[in-house]
Amino acid sequence: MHNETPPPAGNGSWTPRIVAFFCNWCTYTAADLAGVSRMKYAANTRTIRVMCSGRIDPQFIVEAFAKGADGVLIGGCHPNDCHYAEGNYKMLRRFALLKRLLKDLGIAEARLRLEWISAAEGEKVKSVINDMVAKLTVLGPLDVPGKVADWDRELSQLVAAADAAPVEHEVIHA
Amino acid sequence: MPKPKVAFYWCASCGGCEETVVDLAEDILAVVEKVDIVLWPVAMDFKYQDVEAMADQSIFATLLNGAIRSTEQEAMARLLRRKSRYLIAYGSCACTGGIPGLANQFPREQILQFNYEEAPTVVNEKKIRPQLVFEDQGRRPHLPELHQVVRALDQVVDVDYYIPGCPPTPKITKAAVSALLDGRLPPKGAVLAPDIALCEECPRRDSKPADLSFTGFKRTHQKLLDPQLCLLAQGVVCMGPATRQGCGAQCPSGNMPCTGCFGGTDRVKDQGAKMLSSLCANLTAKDENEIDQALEGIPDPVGTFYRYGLAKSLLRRKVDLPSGNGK
Amino acid sequence: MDDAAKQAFNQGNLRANAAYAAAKRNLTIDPVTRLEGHGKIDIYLDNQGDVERAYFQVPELRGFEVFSLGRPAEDMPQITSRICGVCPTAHHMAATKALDALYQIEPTPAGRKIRELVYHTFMLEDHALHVFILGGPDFIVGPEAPPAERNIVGVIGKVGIDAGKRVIATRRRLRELIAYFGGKVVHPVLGQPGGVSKALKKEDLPKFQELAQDAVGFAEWTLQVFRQIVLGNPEYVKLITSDAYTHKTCYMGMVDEQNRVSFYDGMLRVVDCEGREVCKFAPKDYRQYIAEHVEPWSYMKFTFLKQRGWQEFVEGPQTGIYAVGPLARLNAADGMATPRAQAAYAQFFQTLGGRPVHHTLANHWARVIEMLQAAERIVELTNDPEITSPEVRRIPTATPAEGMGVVEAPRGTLFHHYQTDSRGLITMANMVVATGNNAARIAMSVEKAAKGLIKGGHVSAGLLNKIEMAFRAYDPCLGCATHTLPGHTPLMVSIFDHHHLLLRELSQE
Amino acid sequence: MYTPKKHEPVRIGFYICHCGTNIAGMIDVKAVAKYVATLANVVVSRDYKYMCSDPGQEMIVQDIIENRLNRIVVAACSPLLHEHTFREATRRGGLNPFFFQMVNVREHDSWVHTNREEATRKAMALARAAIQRVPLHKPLEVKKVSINPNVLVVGGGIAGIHAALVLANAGKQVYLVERDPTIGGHMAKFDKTFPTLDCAMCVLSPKMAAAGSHPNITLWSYSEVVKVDGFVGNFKVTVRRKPRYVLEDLCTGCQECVEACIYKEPKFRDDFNLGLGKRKPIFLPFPQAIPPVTLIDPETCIELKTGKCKKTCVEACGDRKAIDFKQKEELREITVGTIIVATGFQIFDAKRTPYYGYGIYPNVYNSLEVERLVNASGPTGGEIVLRNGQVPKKVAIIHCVGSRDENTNRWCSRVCCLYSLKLAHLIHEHTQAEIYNFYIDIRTPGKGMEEFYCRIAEEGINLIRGRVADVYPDPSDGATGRLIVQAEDTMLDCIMKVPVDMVVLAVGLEPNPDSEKIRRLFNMSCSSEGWFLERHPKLAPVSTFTDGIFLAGCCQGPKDIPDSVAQAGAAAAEAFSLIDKGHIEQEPNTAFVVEAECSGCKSCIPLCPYTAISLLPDKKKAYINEALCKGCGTCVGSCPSGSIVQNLFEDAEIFNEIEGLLAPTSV
Repeated sequence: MHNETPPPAGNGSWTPRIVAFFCNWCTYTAADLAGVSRMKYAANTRTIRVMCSGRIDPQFIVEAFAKGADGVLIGGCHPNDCHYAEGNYKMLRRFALLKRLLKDLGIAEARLRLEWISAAEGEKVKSVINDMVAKLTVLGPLDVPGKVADWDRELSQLVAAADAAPVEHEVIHA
Repeated sequence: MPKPKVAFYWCASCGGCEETVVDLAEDILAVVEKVDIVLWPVAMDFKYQDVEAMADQSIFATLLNGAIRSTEQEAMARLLRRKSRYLIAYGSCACTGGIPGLANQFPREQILQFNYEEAPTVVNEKKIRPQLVFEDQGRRPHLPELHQVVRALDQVVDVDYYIPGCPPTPKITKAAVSALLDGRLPPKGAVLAPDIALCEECPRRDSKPADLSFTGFKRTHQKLLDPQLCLLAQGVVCMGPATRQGCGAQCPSGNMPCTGCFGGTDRVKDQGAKMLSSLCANLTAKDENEIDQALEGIPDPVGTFYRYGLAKSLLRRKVDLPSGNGK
Repeated sequence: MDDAAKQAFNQGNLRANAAYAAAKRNLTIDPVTRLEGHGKIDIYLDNQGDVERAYFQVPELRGFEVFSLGRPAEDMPQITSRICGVCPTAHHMAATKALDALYQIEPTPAGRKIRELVYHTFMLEDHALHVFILGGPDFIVGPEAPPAERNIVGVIGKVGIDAGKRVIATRRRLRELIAYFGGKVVHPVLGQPGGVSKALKKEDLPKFQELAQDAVGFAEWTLQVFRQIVLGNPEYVKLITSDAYTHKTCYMGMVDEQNRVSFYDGMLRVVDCEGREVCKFAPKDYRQYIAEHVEPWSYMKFTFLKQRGWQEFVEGPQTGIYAVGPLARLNAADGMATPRAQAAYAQFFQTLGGRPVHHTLANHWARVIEMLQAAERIVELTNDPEITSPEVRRIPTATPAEGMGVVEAPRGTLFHHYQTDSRGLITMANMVVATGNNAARIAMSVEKAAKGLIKGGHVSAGLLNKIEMAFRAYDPCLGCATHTLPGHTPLMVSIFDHHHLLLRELSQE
Repeated sequence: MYTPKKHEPVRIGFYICHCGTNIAGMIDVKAVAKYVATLANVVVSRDYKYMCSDPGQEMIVQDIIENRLNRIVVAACSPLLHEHTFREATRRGGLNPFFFQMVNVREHDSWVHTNREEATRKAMALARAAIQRVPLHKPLEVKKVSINPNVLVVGGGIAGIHAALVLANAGKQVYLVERDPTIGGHMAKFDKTFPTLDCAMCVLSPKMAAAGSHPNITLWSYSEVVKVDGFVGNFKVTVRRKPRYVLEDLCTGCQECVEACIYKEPKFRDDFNLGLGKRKPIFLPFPQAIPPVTLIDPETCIELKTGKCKKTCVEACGDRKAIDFKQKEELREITVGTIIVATGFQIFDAKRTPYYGYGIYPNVYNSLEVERLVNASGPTGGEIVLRNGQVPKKVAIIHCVGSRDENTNRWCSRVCCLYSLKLAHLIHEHTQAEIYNFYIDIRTPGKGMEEFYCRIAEEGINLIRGRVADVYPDPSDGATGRLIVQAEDTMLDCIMKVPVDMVVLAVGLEPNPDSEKIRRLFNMSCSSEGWFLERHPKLAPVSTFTDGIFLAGCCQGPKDIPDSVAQAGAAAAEAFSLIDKGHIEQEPNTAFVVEAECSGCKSCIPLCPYTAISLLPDKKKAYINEALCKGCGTCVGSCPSGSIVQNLFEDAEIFNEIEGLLAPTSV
């Protein structure tokens, strides 16, 4: 399989994977600042840049969980600081209901986090990510893909029964 | 040339889809003339063995409705897949899991426990449960096993086309069937209903103001609804904007909001998330408490946004439920 | 599905089918070999080859009560209608009445009348569906007729294409009326606590009044067809009254103040096999009167009279087993609520030897009589000036807690019972449905038919059909029964010899 | 321009930059390149020392040609830094520049992580996301928006004045908006300037006058910006002009009205002199004020308060009729293409360090007050006298008041040491007083500063290295108000108590109290201290994160006059280069509605802050006016039927990124 990365650190020891959606103007820039300032934080986030937190479609968040994220972090400009007037408020409102929805679907609130981080708050990028990693480490893996595979094992029962069947090979090759 | 063989079958469904086929009314006669119905449990006797003995692919098209909830349904779906050239998921349950899919928010055990032990009418001191194989003085009546997870048809077998709706309308059913019979075949995997949201065909569309934003939402029993005005404009959640058209806006014509049974458009991976996004973005509230208050009118987001689509949503199921595989 | 998954599924198919083929050859009783569907019967023979035991099984469960938890109560009429797409209006209406109780609110007069109009229309068209398309063909076309004809097409062959078209057209018009108010005919949306969502426009009334008249004509015509074809044929009457199709059990039905048959509202009345009133109670007290029994060999629960207790599948004066549905309603009532239907009612009992009638197959006749009452009520309602009032709904103000709603579904009494928190979110939902009420009697009917028909190991060709007739007469809605799939189901009968090895499997021949 | 045909296979070139050791030091770039080479559609996968160098870019160009690449992915620094560079390289290779995607493995990875293996794995995931995204990229054209040549300069201090003049001299129309009745800012209050000790006003007033009279400068003093809409090239700005009750174009600045005022003596607090002097209700802030126009203070003017004044001022003004008690505040809307923010600073309020006794003991002054005292045009005409009229014989100057202190401001204000030395010199010069400078460190960066320090030191100033702990009245003293300054001399390592007549507090500089308001107004960012944030400390020191808005002077951070002027010139040059180009290129990240898919549900229309979305009346479909769309994508994320597409940020592209980021780490 091509889509493989090396085994996690400490050979196989699990650490959370966080997908971060950062707005171009505040939080993404703050993360750049954290870099320029050589702050050190956990390597568990993978960032997707969007122009505004208003662009963040709840589908992206749910998809991130479905594809294996243990947490999703949304970073936008502080209230009233949105580069596009009110995109961040749009996200805040989606977040409010999405949190509830995900809770009803068994995803702990701590797994979805919204933070207002201005371009100047490199320090906050660091502390938020470290804190989130700590919390998710306590929560343990979410691993939706693994769960789905596990659920779908009940489907293969008929198939398993078939594996015992004498005609199996004929059929497979037929 | 022999008539093409057509089969109708049902899995975890309510039979409403069959009713729709019956509701083709006069047209049903035409359909009956054009095709040779080899399997239709609801309305016709049939020789099961014949179906099972048929050559693979010898059924031209099978319209299968209902979700897949048991080993028996799964096996039947596999059999019909094998026998049919075109397997068509018919109705919301087969397309997206339908209302039975809401069971994916609860563990199977809770369902069995309530039904056979806790329901107020049940008298069952011995806590008897239905057995997959019941030993009764050597007699061993069987029951199929219920799956832990409710599934849409294409989560079990490959599906060629989808006819959405709870139930689909006779109109789109007729259109789909005749398209198939005339060999006007859309690309595989197509949903046989217009790929535009409901609003476009809703008679109330023009009554929706262009600058509509929400201070909150009303539940349908809390408000007398105007029969002409856009339901969103009346502050009740209407799934129309996020729902594929084709029904002719039946529920709004009954003066109630759309609940989304036709599913999302092709461009949308998760109908519920999309509708949530649109509604929330248009709230007026700015601080978190105001926002929570405004959203009190949506006490059950899963039931509101995934009424028919939970099983096919991106998460499919409450993720912390057991798998039944010892996990 | 992504390609990998597709491939996996397709391979799964091939292997499953392989297993299936292999299993068939070995004639084992691997479940994969018995895919028949939604009702199945296992019959076990003793060493004389006579029937030792027959199991009537329902193989599925969807669990509506549980996945209704946490839903807003006002969504229940739409959610629970998906229990059954054949009688969605029954569930919709029971749920709506439960909402009235939950919010302690009376529908406006117009609201209630529109509900009744819709409900009686539904009663009529659903019965018509059964008479002409589902169970009826057994009689109209004939029990001995080849199965390929025992369906709507066969019916048309028998009564003529025009008559066939009349059936279809009338049903269509009746269902259009339901759709007018409900938006959709399958899974309507009109139900609201305190009334209905939509009023009847004055300009639309005439066409419904016309329909009402035609409906009465249609019901009477159906009654004639039935008299001609069925009662006109001594063979059929013998069949109906034959012992194989007769059980002495109790009967439950809804009655109005004068103990006349009522579909939408009233008290519940139970009579025993002698016709004596066992009890009469308000729906909200149902828990004191009925209870559900669980058998390990079916997902369907078996309802019985609580005071009499569960005493296995036995009939007779002491039995707690009762039936619901057309025959039960007629048995449990002192008469019909409308004149023409009342006349037919009288003739019914006169012909079959007085109340109560215990012949399961008499359900078909009772059903047609009920069609007539429904049609007559539709005329009354469409002539009621209040029916076009715009005041169709009240907004509830009370804090919800608990509510019951009961109606007579075409197949029998239907109970919906909810509890909610103060926001009106469901904390408990319980539904007892027609076929559940009938389940025990259906199981008995099936076993009795089997015992009556299988002798010395000789299994007659028409066996399955005969057994299935016993079963279809109830118009059993297994969809309702386990809140799973609707009935009118093809049966798979598996017969096992005294070694409990599969002797043969039968489906319709 | 070359764009791949529909069914042409995607051929991706991937490049990871070492950035010297900046990236390669923490990320195994070879391993990343090796891994990416195994991904679908990747034809070339290389690592290189400096991708942004000419050879690095040339490598991309050559690969595109030789390997028929049609997509480029570069993993290096932040896209905010070099995305443009590599898009250009992509273009030079003959591709549409938007067939490029950048991966940030420096700021977001190598610089912030410490575990090489984790950092490398993260780089692989980020790279994979880009590799899965880039095949979906579409050829796009950069949008050109013309620029309004007019400039708004906010703040009339030395920085604002200089910037305005630079642009005005280049023939640009400039609006110079100043909150106070006169321009000049803090500098106008100074007497001499270090290190040259030349007279501040001599340097400043010609520039003020020039700004006041320049044909290309519209000077609005006593005015404030209240609203800013629009974007670079086309800002709509609303300015509130407060009424001064004296009509600018009629007043000649003769000040006869001031003479004639019913109040014979000035008796109201004179803010320009920080309350050390008095003024009348009608006044000119100071003699060289620009505009040279008096104004009336409605709080103290009898006519404006009661309407019962003889209005001697009006008589005095006579035919000029410049006085107008009916004048109302006006809101003026202007359109400009660029904005220079030069709103300056405020001095530290010494009351926040009560142990120095400011506001408690009359003989404790802050440095700005002393600037006025030594100033010939100041309240005392340049005589340094205490509030009790005496001339001080011993003066203590305390450095770093409010600065370099956890409890107040942590930063060094850069100018205090030098102006303290300057004041030491001036006070000594005026009074022959004994001067004690208490300092923590003497900081003299900049041209001529160290020399200045040495010169002053030689003048016999007592320079004491030690932080003053306390200032309190001399117990042995009667009514003179003499004070004891107690400090630790860290050189002699002893506690010393110095009796003095006057204490001067060298207060630091801090952001304006309303800098938060101003920041919001112009949609800028603030550092945590409250100074306006430049886009990049080295590469874009006068730019902000909002295109077309630039910074000058102390609003960006403490500076001396030469630096403020230099920065003002830089800001003017930045604005000028935009204007001179005539247009700006905008990211083609606008959104559009797919008409065939839109249901006309109108949900998107209220979401757009730029009213770019409307409903086509005939077709009843939503339509986005590309000229108005700013590319936030909010409507895209909200369209319930997924019928709106954002260029560069299409749903499918982002879904692919997500999948790429999370592709299974084990199977």
